[in-house]
Amino acid sequence: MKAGIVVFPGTNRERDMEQALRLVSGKAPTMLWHRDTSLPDLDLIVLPGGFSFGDYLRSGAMGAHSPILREVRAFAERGGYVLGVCNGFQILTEAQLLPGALLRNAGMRFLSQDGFLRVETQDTAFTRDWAKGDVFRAPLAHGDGNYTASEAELDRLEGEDRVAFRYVCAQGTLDAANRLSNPNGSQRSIAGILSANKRVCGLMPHPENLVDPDLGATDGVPLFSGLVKSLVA
Amino acid sequence: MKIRVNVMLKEGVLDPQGKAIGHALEVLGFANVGEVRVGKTMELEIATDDREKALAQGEAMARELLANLVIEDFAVEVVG
Amino acid sequence: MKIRVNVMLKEGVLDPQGKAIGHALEVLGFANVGEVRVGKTMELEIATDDREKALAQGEAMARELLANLVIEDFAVEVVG
Amino acid sequence: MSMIVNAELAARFGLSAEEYQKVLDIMGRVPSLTELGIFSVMWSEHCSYKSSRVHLKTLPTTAPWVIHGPGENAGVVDIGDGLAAVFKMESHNHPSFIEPYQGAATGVGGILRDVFTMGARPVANLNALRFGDPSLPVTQRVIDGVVRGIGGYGNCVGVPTVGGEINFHPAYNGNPLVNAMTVGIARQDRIFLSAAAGIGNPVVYVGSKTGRDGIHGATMSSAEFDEHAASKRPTVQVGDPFTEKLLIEACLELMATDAIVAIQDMGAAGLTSSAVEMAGKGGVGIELDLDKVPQRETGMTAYEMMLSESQERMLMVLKPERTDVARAIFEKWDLDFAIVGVLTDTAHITVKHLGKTEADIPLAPLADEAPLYHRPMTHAEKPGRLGTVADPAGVEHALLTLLACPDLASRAWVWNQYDSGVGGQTARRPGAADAAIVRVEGTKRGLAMTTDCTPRYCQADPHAGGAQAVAEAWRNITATGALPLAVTDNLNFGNPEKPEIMGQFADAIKGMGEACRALDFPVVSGNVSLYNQTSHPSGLSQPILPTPAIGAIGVIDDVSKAIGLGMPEHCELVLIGEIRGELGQSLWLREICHREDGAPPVIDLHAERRNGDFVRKMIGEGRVEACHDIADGGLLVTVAEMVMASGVGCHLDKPHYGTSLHAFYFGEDQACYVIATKHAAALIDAAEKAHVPVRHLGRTGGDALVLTDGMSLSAERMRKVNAEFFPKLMER
Ligand SMILES: Nc1ncnc2c1ncn2[C@@H]1O[C@H](COP(=O)(O)OP(=O)(O)O)[C@@H](O)[C@H]1O
Ligand SMILES: [Mg+2]
Repeated sequence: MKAGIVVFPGTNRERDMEQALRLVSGKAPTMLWHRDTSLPDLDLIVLPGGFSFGDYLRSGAMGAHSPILREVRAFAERGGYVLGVCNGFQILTEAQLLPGALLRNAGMRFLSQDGFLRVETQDTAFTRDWAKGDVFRAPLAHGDGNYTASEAELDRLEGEDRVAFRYVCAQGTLDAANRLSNPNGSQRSIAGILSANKRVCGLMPHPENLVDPDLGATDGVPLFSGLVKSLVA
Repeated sequence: MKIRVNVMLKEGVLDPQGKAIGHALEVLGFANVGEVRVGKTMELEIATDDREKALAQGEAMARELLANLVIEDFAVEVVG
Repeated sequence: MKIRVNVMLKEGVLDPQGKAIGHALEVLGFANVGEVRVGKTMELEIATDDREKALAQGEAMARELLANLVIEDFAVEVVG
Repeated sequence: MSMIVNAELAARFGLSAEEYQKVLDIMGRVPSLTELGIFSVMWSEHCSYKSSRVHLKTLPTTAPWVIHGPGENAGVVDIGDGLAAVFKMESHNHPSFIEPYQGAATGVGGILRDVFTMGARPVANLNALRFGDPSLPVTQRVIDGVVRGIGGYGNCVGVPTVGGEINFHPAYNGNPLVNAMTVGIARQDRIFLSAAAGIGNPVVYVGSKTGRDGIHGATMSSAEFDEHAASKRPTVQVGDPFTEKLLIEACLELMATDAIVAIQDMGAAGLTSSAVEMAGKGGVGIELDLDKVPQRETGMTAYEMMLSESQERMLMVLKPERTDVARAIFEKWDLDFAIVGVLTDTAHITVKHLGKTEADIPLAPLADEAPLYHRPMTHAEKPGRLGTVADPAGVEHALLTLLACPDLASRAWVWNQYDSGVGGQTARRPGAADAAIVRVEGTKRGLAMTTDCTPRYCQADPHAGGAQAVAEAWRNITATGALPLAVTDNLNFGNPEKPEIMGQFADAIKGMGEACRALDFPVVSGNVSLYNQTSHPSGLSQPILPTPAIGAIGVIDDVSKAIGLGMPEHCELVLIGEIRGELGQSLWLREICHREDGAPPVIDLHAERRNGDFVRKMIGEGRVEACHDIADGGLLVTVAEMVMASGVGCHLDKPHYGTSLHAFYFGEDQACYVIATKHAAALIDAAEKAHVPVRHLGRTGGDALVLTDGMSLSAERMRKVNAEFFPKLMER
């Protein structure tokens, strides 16, 4: 799997992502710069977490207007696989590669804690190594993760099976009105979504921070191992 | 010429910041406060003397960058 | 009655956000943009019909909570 | 204010009459305003350490693993594999009271720069915080702003905040403490220092533009705080973590080349102290052309530019032929880059602005003749040992009260606002172990880090308190299995012109020094913050509790072997160390009996060393499943914290140790650890052979903390009580 990681000024989880991709795929990803106007040959583009352009104005707004986003858009339109995590998810929504927007957390504070995600769909490159209904741990680290979209948009996402992950509590209970289950107040507890062709995925939590047994847990591995299986053709 | 671009969340989009401020004001004893909405104000110096041009440019900048039209509305005015 | 409280950083206080927005607009091709300053706008519904009272309350709320007077200035107006 | 230079203006700038006379002698004329500004900040307490230097000199600062001790921007120690840990702690107390968010945020920014200026990538932040009475609205405002500010800055720059400490006491009502610590990792062969060299080499300014921020911040932080603070209020410095992040990446990119001769961050007193220190250390002259300085505002004077404390700026001396390489890197990262001066052979600092020489000061006397005081001291009488105190409450009530009290309540509300995982190397997050652990990227090694100080002990007995702070830091690192390496300190005290404060200061340093020597734990960097004192309209002046905060690091060879608090089932609990039931100055005494008296616990550095070395050895041999030292709240709180961490309960044996039950459970005896082990017999045997006091304490299992007298508290119940304080206080 040839993966590229986009670095914007202010990106800060590119090394985490690089480490995870390397560990799971056995191959070092290529670092891409926000000003790049062409792409090397890639199977997967990752927009990692951080504070691109300081998260000033709105999280992800300025990143979405970077030169490289034109390339990412073209890549996605050609059917390429794109993963956006945290700030990367915010950028994908700002660039309208994914619907909706990420508002300030309902509690108005940055959230850095373990989140628990339930896998909502199985037949995608991003979720194939889980079973539908599986619950796994993934650290949250964001101030603006409160997913919002119009009711019509939300219905469409659900109707097209495009909700990838939902927040649940550690025991697996889904309760959108309860902060213990849905920490940032996202509508319908949505933590991650997919594009219509299921090849662009955005999620707020950080599976890339739970891949190394030496650091305590490997809950995040299936995201990457699934991609490797799908993309090592 | 200076313009001001005001960006507010659309009617119907939940405004957690506004809600939090409303609650805090109530705790402080301001009992008669109803809905609170929070937005951003941007003041931009534009090198032009033409009001219409400045407004049109403000509108273009808002559409392209300053506002996210999925969730926000905006208004542009000349302030100086 | 609805009031609007506008809160801006004081003259001379660094505005990192404004700086970043100015830079982004330049990259987007808006070459004639000078200084950009960013502030907050709050629209508050106040249960009173008295303009003066509404303004005075807006001022009080700004002093107590809405503005940080160490680094910010504010202005209150009635908008509806 | 009138800006005519005379003794009166000098006094307003914080220079005493004698100090001003010295300035006149050095200059041989009346200095210009800019020159007076330079003298006043360089001779401020903050920059010159004029009250503290004679005492700091007594601290041990060397060891075979110390690469750079005090005197550089941060301390540097060998951590193996050709790598070094670079770390320091620094205060931002006064700014954090005036504007808590920005004060704390810029505090984090400042200490980060001290670390990456030496060539290290920052890998962890910690913070030591002291707040006033939590029931006061002003305290809540300060907590809210400080916590948001630390998170706002650290989260954005992408350095995980992995640890720290928080205490409350009314003595901090008007003067909270915000001490921030950064740990970085560098290659030993790529450490950058600040001594300038090479006459004719260009002096380069990079980072943000200069504005009128925080002028005279250095002198302000050296002045006692009073109700006129508002009028002294300079323009508050606003931090820009985004620019700092770019500055980190750009500097590290440049540091991978061979372009840099010397580099220095612009901290307190900005351009003045960075230029003076670089030239002074290198024994060269420096000429600055202020017209070249990137400026954010128009019409700034030389005085304003030299004293500005605008954030996110660095000064470097480059090899002339490499300036283009450097410029390209900073342009890539959208940062200002300007050649603002040159090194000269004049041994003077010369400052030019708009065709005029605004300052021309000989550097040697500016440094050598800086004031140095042996301030008078008095030593308060130490409180006597506490006699027996009856138990008015019972064990269960006391335990629940302690778990809920501000000084012991869960800090999760705080650390959940700090990104503790960014970087992908965090092995033990806040709350998981006695010290935080961050893996050294690309290796199996981990760095353990902690900050510690118990101000109520220091108030009662500064000497014992200073030693205890060092011992506790050492113990916390030991409890994870790591080997403690070195210390940074942040000495927060009141007004040094008051003999009783100066006595506290000297005694605390004495205690620290003894502990550092006994534990092979040298001090490699630090910071002094004096004048932490609030004067009231009544004329009364309230100093803070003496607070010598200790930051420390250690190293563990295999990060997967590090030990935390959470214990599995089917373990035996073993107590290492001797419990005599020390209730003097304990939290039990304060929270249950509402008394703050008696002597603090005895510090036995020999026992400390022996017990700690034994515990570390047992962890290294794989005989330990969980470990937690005894500190605030005593044994029962220690055990309760272990139960809450894992959700696994335990039964404790019947105590029969010749002290009353409550003293046994809640005494804050030092040099003690609770260990969960699956090899109890072997461990107890090994301890006895090593003459380490050891007792069987109980066994793990179930989901409750159970005592033989029938008390049974579930992990859930204790967690609930423990978790309530911060959310209840802050989320109303
Ligand atoms: N209490 C202390 N103990 C040991 N070293 C100290 C102490 N206080 C300051 N130092 C050392 O003195 C030097 C100057 O400190 P400081 O002025 O705070 O540095 P900076 O200018 O980088 O902020 C540093 O090397 C620092 O580590
Ligand atoms: Mg420094």
